[in-house]
Amino acid sequence: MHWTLLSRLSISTLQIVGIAVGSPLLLGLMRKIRCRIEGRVGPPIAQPLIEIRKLAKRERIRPEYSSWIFTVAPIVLVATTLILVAITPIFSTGSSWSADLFAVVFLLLIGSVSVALSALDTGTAFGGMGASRAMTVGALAEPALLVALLALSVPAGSSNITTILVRSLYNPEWLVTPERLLALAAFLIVIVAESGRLPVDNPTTHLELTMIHEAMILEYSGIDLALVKLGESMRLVFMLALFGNLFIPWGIATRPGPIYLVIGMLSTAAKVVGLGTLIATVEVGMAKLRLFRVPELMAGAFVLSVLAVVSSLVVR
Amino acid sequence: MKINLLALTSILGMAGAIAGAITTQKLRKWLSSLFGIATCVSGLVAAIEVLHSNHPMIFQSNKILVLSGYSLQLDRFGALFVASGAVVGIASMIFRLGYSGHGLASRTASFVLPLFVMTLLLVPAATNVTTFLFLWEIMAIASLLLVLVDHRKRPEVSNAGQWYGVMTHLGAASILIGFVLLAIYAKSQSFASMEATAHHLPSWVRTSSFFLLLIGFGSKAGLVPLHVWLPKAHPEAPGPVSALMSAAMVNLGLYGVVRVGLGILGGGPTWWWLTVMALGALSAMFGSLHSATSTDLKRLLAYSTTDNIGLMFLGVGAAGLFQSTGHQSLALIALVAALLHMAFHALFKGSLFLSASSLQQATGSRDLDSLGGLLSKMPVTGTIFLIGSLSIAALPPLCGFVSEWLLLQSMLHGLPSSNPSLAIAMPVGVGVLALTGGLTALTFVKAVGIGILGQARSKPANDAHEVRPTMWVGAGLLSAMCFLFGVAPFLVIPSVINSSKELIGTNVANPLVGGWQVGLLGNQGAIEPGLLAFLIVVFVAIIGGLRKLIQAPSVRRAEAWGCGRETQTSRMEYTATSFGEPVVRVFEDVLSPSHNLDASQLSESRYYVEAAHFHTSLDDAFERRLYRQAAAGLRWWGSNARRLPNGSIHRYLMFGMVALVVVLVALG
Amino acid sequence: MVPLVILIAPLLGGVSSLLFKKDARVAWISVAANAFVLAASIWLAFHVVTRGVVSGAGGLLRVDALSAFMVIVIGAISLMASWLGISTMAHEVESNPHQQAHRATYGVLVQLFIFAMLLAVLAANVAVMWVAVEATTVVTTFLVGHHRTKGALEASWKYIVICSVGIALAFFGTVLVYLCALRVGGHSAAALNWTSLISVARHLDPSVMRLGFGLVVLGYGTKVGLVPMHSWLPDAHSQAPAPISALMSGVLITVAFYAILRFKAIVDLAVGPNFSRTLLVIVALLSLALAASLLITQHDYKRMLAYHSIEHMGLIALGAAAGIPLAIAAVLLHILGHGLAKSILFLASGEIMAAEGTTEISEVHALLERRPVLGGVFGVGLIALLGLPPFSLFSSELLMARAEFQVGLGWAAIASIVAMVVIFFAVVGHARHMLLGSNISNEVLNRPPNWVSGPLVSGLVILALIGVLAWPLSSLLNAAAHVVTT
Amino acid sequence: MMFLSIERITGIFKDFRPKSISVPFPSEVTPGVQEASRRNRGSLQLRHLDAGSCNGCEMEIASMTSPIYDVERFGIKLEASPRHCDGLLVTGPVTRNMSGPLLKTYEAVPQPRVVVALGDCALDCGVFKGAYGVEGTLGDILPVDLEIPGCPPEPASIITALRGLVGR
Amino acid sequence: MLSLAVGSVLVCAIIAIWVSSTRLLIRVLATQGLALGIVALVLGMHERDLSLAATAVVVLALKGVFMPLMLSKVGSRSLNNLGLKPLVNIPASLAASAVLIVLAFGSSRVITSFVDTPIGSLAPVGVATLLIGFFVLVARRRPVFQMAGLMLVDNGIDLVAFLCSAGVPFLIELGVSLDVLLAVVVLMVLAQRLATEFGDLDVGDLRELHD
Repeated sequence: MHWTLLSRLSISTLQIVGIAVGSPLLLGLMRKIRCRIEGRVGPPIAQPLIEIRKLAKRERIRPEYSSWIFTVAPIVLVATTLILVAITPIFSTGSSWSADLFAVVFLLLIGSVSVALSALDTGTAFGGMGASRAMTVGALAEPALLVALLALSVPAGSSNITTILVRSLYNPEWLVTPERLLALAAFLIVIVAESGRLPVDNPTTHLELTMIHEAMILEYSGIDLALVKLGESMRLVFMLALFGNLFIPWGIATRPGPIYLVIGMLSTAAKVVGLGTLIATVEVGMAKLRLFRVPELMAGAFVLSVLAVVSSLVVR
Repeated sequence: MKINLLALTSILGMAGAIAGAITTQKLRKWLSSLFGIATCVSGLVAAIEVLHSNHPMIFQSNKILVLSGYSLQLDRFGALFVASGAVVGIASMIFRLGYSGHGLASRTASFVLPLFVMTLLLVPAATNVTTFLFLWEIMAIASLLLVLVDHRKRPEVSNAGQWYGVMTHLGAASILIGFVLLAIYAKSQSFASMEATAHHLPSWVRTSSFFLLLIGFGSKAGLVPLHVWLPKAHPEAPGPVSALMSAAMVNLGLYGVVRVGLGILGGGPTWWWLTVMALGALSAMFGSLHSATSTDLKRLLAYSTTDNIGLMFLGVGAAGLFQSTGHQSLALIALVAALLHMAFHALFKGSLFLSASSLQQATGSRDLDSLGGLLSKMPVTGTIFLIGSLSIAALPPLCGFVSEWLLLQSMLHGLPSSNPSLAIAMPVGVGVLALTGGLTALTFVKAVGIGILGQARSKPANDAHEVRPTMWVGAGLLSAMCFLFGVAPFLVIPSVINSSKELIGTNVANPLVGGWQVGLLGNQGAIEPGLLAFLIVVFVAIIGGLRKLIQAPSVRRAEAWGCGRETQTSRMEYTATSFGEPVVRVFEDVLSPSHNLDASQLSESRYYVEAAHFHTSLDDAFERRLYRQAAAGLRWWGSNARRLPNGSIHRYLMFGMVALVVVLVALG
Repeated sequence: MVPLVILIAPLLGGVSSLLFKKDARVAWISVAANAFVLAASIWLAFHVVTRGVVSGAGGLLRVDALSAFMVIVIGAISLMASWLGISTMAHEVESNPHQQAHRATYGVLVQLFIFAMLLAVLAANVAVMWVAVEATTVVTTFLVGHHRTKGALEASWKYIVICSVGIALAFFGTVLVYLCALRVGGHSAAALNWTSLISVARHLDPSVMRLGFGLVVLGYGTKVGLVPMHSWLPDAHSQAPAPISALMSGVLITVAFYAILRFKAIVDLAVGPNFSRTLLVIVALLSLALAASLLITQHDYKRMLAYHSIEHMGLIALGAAAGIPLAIAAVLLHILGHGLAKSILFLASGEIMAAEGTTEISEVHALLERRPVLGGVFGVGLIALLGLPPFSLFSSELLMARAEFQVGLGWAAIASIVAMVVIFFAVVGHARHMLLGSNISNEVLNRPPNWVSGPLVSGLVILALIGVLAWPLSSLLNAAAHVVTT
Repeated sequence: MMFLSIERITGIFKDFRPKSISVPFPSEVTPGVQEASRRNRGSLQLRHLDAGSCNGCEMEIASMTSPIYDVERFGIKLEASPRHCDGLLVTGPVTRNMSGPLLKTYEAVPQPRVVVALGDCALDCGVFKGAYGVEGTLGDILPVDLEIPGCPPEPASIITALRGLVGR
Repeated sequence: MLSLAVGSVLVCAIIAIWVSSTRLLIRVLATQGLALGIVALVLGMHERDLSLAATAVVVLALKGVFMPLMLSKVGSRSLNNLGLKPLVNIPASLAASAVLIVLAFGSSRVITSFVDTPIGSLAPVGVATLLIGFFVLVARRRPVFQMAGLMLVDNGIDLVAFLCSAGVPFLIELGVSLDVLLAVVVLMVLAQRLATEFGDLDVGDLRELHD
């Protein structure tokens, strides 16, 4: 069961490529599903990829007073997301480079912070508004997220993702315990909030007063916009993949070998698609919450996760 | 002959003070700063020497301090605080060479500043009550005087000074009572004999002295609800002083609590530590909420100090809790995490305060809403500020990440035990840590985004220039260390473990992995900040390169999109107030903002408003509800007491007569 | 011989100012005389500590370590007060030429005052001491009323009436002690000598001694400024010329406390330490509570200093209540520290009053900017007086607290510390108003000459040095403490 | 390139037509602006701008995005930020008040950009011709790439015209 | 003889409360001083104590003659303003003095039982005089009365000293008397200044100095 450096590197590369290409497709798929439920035809699933391709060649515009932060932020967003993808076990546990659940949170935070800073760097009211709202929602989501992760790592006695996955593979009875379900529910809510989906944020809104995430990236154009969009979609897919693997660990490759890797890829893709479908379906029937109702949702998630931790101790 | 470095530190500090007091205006700034640096270097060397050996460093003299004796002994625990204070001291003193604040150039300030630095370094070495309190109070009075140096410019300074003075005196009184209580039972005022007798003390003595000392040290550390002075005094102090106070002095409050709680008293019952954790959690939440809503840059930093101190106390409380429930190695981890956070907080808060002072000096304001656009005008200072902000937001690969991660780990591993108090405390602790982490990210996105990004919000900010090199060298030193220790934490972690073992017990096995990794043995979770840093650099380079490849970097600079309106001025930018507004809304019950709307109607119709004035303010709830009430109560008492001596000699004589009758009746 | 010389020296200054009425420079003779007292007392202290007790004037005078210590305190503060007195008199003559005539009277009375205090601490006999303390009242009444304003007149009337009554009660107490001493077979003339009282102390009748000590505390407590007979103190201190306030607040009240200390040693032997402890704790806490309450909304800075004296006397009484050698050593150190700090503050406040023309706190502002030297001295003096290091009051307060805890008076110590925190709050608020802020009017002000600021600044430096350096003070303090403890 | 090949891979989904209420459009594209359709390659974001319209055209634009017409299926979207857009969709005569914002918005769009004049008023001011508040037609102020006549134009015809810009 | 003198000391004290005229008060004080002197004299002769006799002479001279004379100097300067009512009116004062006398007798048991001689058992009279003197200080408004109160206090203590221990040593007594004399002189000077400054005043109105 020893991973050579080469195999680990290649698995990481594969994950990067897979997620980078797959994530816009997942967004396309989710849009397609929504459209279908609404009775539309909807754009093709590859539409996000097409948009990114188009944007890559368009003109880049920088706001008058912005600094280098504005230029660097999209790169940082994509880079940190790619690092996450590279070091966490997504297709295979072989890609684990000290992948720690808590470290994941902080790495995700880099992306959020850089986008928020770039928004403020534009010097517009929209940017500030979006940054303020996004950071507030993020701050409120953080406790629920970390406590949920805490609950998930308690049974394994480790916050190392690989360890958690491997140990839960050997102890399938962990998977259906109530604390785990509670924690996962909280985690899912946080994913929805962090990736700017309904009911926290409406990714398709054009109304300035209700948008959170869109407001931050209003100034980006051309390849920068493409990078931001790519980064955001990769974040979503990464979180879904992490969630999927933690929820149903089976399928992930725990030993070297191309067959295992292919199984791992397919199973992860299936998990992500399944979750994406779920989210898209739920979103259609949902209205966006008022911004100041969001804390209630986050508090609910926090309570769920605390309950998860407490019940894990009670059950034992 | 081997020079005693503790004595040398004392002498250098005093020499600096004297040099600062008696030389000319030009010389004294240099002399006192250079002596200050020398003091710090000497203290740093001493600390490093102690950290790398098993022997404490001792300096004693009975010729100093009447009827008590002066006694210093630096052990490895204290050495950590000395080292961290010395680093901040060196940076601040270098910074001061370029700082042109008028007040800090005065004779008094030049006299007091080296003394302040010296006491910062010597307090952790004091080993008897008198020496400790002596140094502690000199530190207090020196810092008070330094806070006051700009009293001519702003009336708030003297107000801040009064708050600080009273709170620090309250704390000192509490410390005095607590220590004396222990000293009486030990029949000696030395810490060592207190430690030796502490286990045989009646529990009420242990408990009351612990809590008295907690109050005393907590007030210095800025622990809620004893923090009220901190967000007033730290901002009003001149730059280097606020850095020293916020990055080094508050740590000594932590030092005291740990020294007493885990060292002298050798741990205590669970509920002590639950209280410490609760106070830490309260401070962290309260501090982070207020810093998220502050618009004054230095006030924001000060509240964030309260926040971080809260996190450290959370860690210390966890350490005590683990120790009291028999989890020695977990206690070690938690303590290491807390101390690591202390050391790192010193670095990033020092760099933040110093660079914030540079911004203030360049623009003449510390109101976030009149800064802005400074990253391009002051690239070096701006970058230093940015690095500090990212560190404090615990972003990898900077140092704040390592310590916060370790703190989370210690709490995670405390959970599997079946102890119910742990089961409640740890998830709540993690929740608090997470919420404050999120709010800190928000706060510093605000500080950077509103403060140094975007369009300049005022004319002075628009005309700002980079500060003198000495200033950014001082601040940059610290932010470079933020980066260095963030990437290679193994440079400091062994020392922190050594120094924690001094208290937890030297025979406790080291549960942490070494090398480039930070983490727990046995695959229980580890991070590799060095690898992360490497990856970030590589990936940023790759993606940046790709972007260049795909598209020539022809960028059009254009006016930001303003919905097509005619002009777009800096007044239309999002302000710091509005940035924090969602937080205020969400936590309205905690923050209880006060709003005041004055609208005057047109005389023709009351449906048309002629002018409207809206004022909103966010006072410290503890200040308003606790301290102002207490002060009002005292004043009420004082003004009523004034009626007693009404000037009539008859009344005065009657007091005497009553007393005489009482004496005669009682004793006759 | 030396004690007598010390005693006589101040009188020379007085006589010379009587002889050369016209010449203002004659006051320097008094300064020199007082400097001589200080120097001689330091020599004497060395001598006493190393060689033992010195007697003089046919057994009327007796110098042990305690007396020697008190003489040092008196010498130091009278030196400073008479030095600054020259400046004060100059200010007064400047503002009111009629005062020229009173200059000589002033010079004589001050020196008489110092003489009486020296006599009180040097006397071998209780009754002689009483006579000396009463004499200080008589002499200082005119000094309090020196300004001849209505306020000064009022203050001096209150002062003499209240203090005379008080001191009469002390006499009553002395008489009762004398009764007891006679009964156990003392020779009538020598029965009131300290040495003989101490030697027979164990056989004195406890119940009469109790009553006697109660009256002594009440009586001398009046002069000390302890509640309930403290009321003269704020009035007198605020109305007297600054050097007189300095002398009264700096030494006179502690000389009276010296008397209580002496009696306490006897009473402790006669009835056990608990009695005096209880009594002193009661008056101490009352004094502290009163000082704290009245400082909160104080409006007059000289009265503020006066109430501060009541606070410190309360602290000293509490320290004395603890009674162990450590406590007494601390009390003596506190007497020295408080004396220096308080006299410096009163002298500085005199200069401030001369410059500003008011004693209202609300009318003085931005002193640090407008008058940096005076403001600085006043501020640093307050720091010292509030018990902050490096000044010696810090050490003595800490030691007293330790001693109080040691004998089980921890609760009282805590109460005193609480009072001190309240006082800190109050005084810092007042000081902030007086010292800080910016100069609105931009007036040009002249600084005090160096010969005026010099003694004040060096006094503060000495005070700091006393707080930091242990040697050689520790041995003197320990020796003095052992005089009145067993 | 890589993206093109991805398009082929996902081509298997092209025939997947859910049961929808959308009106079908012919699969062939009406010729539009060649250069733009090559550039945009199946994705077009437009910033809609009302330069002085009576809001009739707006009603039609709104129904264009409804499930019935579902313009999104051709990769055409209306965006809030001009930075994200490929061009402007302008309705109404250009009034004096809106000519400045119109130019600003045009400047805000990354180059190269298309300008679509929607409705008769945008083409020749319609009934507002000569009104005191009207500055002129869109063509007087900006180079117009695509004209969609009608008062108001039907959604289907708008979509048909826009498809020429996307090439789909 | 002795008890008569002692008694008259007390009676004088009570009368001092009673009177409201300055002249009468001074006479009463003189009488008391004389009575005190006589007490000392009788004791001195009885004990054949020369120093006590000398003390008696001093007391007679000072308290019986000199001090009243000085008081009268002050008293004559002040207008005999009867409109100035005492703080506590005369009947109440007398009742209070009765209470004080009882209190004095009750509380001096320690002294009497300690001295345990027939003469010593008269000591409570001294204490009573002291208390009454204090009462006069508290309850009377005019400067002269305050001086008188002070003297009453002093006389009371002296009386106790004479009765219990035949007085303090002569030298000391001399010093004490000198002090008291000086104090009275100072008081007199002050009272005169007060009179010139304020006229005939109530010392209780001196309230300019307070917090």
